[in-house]
Amino acid sequence: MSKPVELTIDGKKVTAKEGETILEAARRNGLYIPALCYLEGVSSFGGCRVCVVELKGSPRVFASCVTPVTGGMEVVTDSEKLRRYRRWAVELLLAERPHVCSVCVANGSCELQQLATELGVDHLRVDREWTDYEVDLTHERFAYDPNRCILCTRCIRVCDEVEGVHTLDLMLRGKNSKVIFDLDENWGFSRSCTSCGKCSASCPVGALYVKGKPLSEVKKKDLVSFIMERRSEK
Amino acid sequence: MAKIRLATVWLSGCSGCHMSFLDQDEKILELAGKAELVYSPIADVKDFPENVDVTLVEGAVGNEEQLQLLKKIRRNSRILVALGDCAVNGNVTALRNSLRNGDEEVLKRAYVENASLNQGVPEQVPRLLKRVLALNEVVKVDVYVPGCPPNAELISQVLNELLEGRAPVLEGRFKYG
Amino acid sequence: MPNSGGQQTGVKSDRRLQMLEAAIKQHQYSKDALLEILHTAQELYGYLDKDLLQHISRQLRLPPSHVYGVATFYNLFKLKKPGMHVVTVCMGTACYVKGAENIVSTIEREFNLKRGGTTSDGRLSLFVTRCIGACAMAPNAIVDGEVIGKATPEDVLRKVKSAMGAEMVEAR
Amino acid sequence: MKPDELRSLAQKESELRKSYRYRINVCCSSGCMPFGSLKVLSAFKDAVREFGVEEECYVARTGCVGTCSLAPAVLVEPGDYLYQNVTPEKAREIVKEHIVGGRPVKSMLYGNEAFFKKQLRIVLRNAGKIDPLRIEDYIAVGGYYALLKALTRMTPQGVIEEVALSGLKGRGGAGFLTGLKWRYVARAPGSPKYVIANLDEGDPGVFANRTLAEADPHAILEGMAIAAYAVGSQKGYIYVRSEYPLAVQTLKKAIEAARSMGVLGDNIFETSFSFDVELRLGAGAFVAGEETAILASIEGRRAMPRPRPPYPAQSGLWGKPTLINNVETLANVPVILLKGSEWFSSIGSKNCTGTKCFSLTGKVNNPGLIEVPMGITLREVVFDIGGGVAPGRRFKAVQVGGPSGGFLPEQLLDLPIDYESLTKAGAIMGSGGIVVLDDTSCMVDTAKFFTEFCVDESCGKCTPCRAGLYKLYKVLDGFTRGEGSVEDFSKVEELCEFIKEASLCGLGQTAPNPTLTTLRYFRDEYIAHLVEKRCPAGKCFGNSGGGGVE
Repeated sequence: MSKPVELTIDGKKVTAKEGETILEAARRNGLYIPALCYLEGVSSFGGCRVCVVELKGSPRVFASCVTPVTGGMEVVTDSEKLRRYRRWAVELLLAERPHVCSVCVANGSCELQQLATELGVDHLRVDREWTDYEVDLTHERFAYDPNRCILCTRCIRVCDEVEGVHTLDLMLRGKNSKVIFDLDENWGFSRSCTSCGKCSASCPVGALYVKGKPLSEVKKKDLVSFIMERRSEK
Repeated sequence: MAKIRLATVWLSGCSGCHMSFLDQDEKILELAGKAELVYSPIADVKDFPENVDVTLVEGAVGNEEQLQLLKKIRRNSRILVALGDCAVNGNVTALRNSLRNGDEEVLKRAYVENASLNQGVPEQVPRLLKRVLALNEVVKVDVYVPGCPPNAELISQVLNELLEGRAPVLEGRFKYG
Repeated sequence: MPNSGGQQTGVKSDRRLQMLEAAIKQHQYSKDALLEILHTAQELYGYLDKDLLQHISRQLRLPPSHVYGVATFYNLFKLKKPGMHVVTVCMGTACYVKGAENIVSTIEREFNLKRGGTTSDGRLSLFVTRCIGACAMAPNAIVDGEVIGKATPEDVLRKVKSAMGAEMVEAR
Repeated sequence: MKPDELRSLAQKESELRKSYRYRINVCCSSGCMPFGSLKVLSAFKDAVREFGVEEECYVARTGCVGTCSLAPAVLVEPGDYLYQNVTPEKAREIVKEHIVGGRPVKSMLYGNEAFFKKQLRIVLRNAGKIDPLRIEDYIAVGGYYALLKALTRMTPQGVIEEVALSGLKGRGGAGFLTGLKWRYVARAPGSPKYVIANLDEGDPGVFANRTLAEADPHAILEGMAIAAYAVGSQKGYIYVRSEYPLAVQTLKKAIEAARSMGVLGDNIFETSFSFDVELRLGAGAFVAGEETAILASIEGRRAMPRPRPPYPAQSGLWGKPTLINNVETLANVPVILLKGSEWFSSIGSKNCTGTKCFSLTGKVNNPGLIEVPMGITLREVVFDIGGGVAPGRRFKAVQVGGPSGGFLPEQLLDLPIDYESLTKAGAIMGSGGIVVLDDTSCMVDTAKFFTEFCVDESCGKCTPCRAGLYKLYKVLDGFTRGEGSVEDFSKVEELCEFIKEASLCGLGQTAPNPTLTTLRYFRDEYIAHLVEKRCPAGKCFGNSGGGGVE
């Protein structure tokens, strides 16, 4: 058994498991840190930078979803600086592709939209990109709109680590990165996809969705952690 | 106390934000007591007046005429409020930005492809901008009220704050998009 | 399933394929060797088309999306067939500072193509690269493998035209 | 190979070397090669035969001397006579006049004495003076003696101590203490352990590592072997840019030669230490030079950095403890072991010992590869060694540290070159690129150029670097057309801060430097673009000035 680690989060003493991340420790102790690319049940990615926290004694900020706890650590989860950084992260994601909430399936149940509200992102300070990726409607049940993708890679991790197939991955790099099926095939023609739907259940925005269903019914953020829990008990 | 000079403007948008504005119900009467509506699509005023205290702008900037009007609004207004998502970030109006030659394409779709009579773009239709712009891509915006449309309650709260001379804080109270 | 063997891919069984197989075998079908195998495949075939990538994915037992992701991540791998002649302009710092942009735009204008692209007749590709390391001779351009140092747009244009001209003479 | 064999081979080779009165070193590195150095090499060989001086004059194919703008360059020993722009015809004349007649051909000699005087060559000790393809040449000048010393007379612990005492810092950019890094890897539980030599020099305008590999590959291999002995590793990888075909070939041959000589392989020098090295080729991704991205790339994946901890020292290649050092760092090691840490730490400045290689390029009269003691001022580098800018032009700025290095103005030229001073001024040591700009260069446009580079090279994993840098680029691009206002400066600075502080890896964390330093030191140029709608350097607003082509 690993030994417990004592640390403080926002002045509150908490006990964490060795090897646990700051975000996990905070959540288990009922403390809230906003996060986006993090998904319980699969590996952490550390990409979106929404979950940044400060550590006493360091000038930098750290993504709490990938920073392991250490004994005596003093974590600050809320400050003017952190709010400023989180706002930038959300703003940049909103500006990166044409996120038009009013015509999006995820409107009302979108994690990015919720974060924008929560962080007070009421407008964008940078110009928006109007990408024109083709919407992939070739799968009989699912749809994929890359214009709404925020590259959080939840779907990729879920497909690889939970379903065990790795149909999805990223192609190209940088701002041109795109989530693909197999060799950038249309979804309906993917030979490896099992049509399990876990990717759309985990998508925080409206990029992957079930055709003809409101996202509020499709989104099952806890599905993955539930599956993993069941598996570990077997 | 002198009444606040209030203006509302309708650029490229669906007028839903104005509907929501009117939806304030009885609060609109309160507002009428405190503010004088000096320019609005629901009032018959031709030119945008000078010395306006608060201007609510609905819609994005879609053509040259609106571009010039918005600049004038900015010059003549003390506080400029972007009302609703089209004004804040382009929203549906700006969807054509994703199309190649979106400006020509939407006119073609409206006046040629979908027209059963008199196919062709009428001359009096103003030339569209290549790219639809949110207000803050053109001028400085003082207050943003997101939402499609923003709900009446929010509009009313924002106006109240402004009439009281305070800067409204919207964090956590609006719905982005 | 993409990884189940036996399926035909569009890769023709020829000497190049044999050499690719030998390289894969030499790396003991190791998944870690993906980059080396892609290098070998590109050397043999000139570029990596989907059939080839599908084949490699099967042989190394890697998900196709992973192979595609790697092949598109690195600039060196070409997924499209390059033109018969290739002009590469170095856009490293030293070359940029000394006016490499002018060389690129001259070629673009003259042959009506964009950087990274190939003319519609497939005769010329224009690439820009980030530093070939001959900074002291900046700006540099490479025409069909030959480096031109302290290049002017006119130098490069002349070289490209003569390379293309030579091939036209041969074709007759 | 037995220890005695190394000694006798070294003796034999150095005697052979001495038996020649002259040695003509023809630079055949990739700086000179495209300009006909192989033809010059064979012209020298022909001429030596023609004049019958084969017995007294040796013609060697060597690596880079550093004066790359003089390509092809030829160095005649003794006396270090450096000939520039040598052609086959000139080669014959040099043999006739200099070798046969004993009169150096003054008209062809390189005139700038300061270029060499202010330099101190430790890493490049053999560059341009030995044949990189002959391991015997390396052994003749004392090569593999340090490895012999380490294996037979020092404990791994002792090696680490010696390197730590020397104060050597990682030359790849971050400047972490090499000895400390080695200690971490040595102490890390787990085996096997790996050593990676980082030769993924992706910075545009930087070619120091390439030159080293082409000129003296065995210095890298020996450094790796010593490092491996110190940390307890048996397997090393050299991760090299595939855009460096000559370096790749040279290293390949060097590894083969080292294996057949027995300085790589099993039971080196009859000890229990075994070590072998494999080459791994990059494929065009700047970010792959980042420590954790290099691991991903060697494992055949997309070169996307991952957060640290765990550090590669704890969990590196395939989860095993891994030492990653830049090749320049490694090439210092054999000298430190032979001459001692005290000698090494006496060079350079107090907190920053030794030397640093720089690729000096841009609008400077004598571009090339230089190696200078730490603590030298930028002014000495730019004006003494580099010879300043072209006549009639005015020096404007110098960029230190590659694409994400900051730009420093004239008034900061007396800054000593060390990790701390550079970082404080907004520049970085980085990969050792020094780019000189004169008054024909626009600072706004240059900042845009480097930001664009980083946009292209961003792996796309984290938001600040992927989305933030692109927005920064767009804003700068607008600035070069006069779009925007001075009120945007604070927004740009705030965005830069976010990218710097919140990015996952060093690429994003340093990418805003060009923008921030130009905004800090050259704000008037930004204002000229936005307020006066003009470019002081005459480059922007559709002028196809191209930054003043010579």
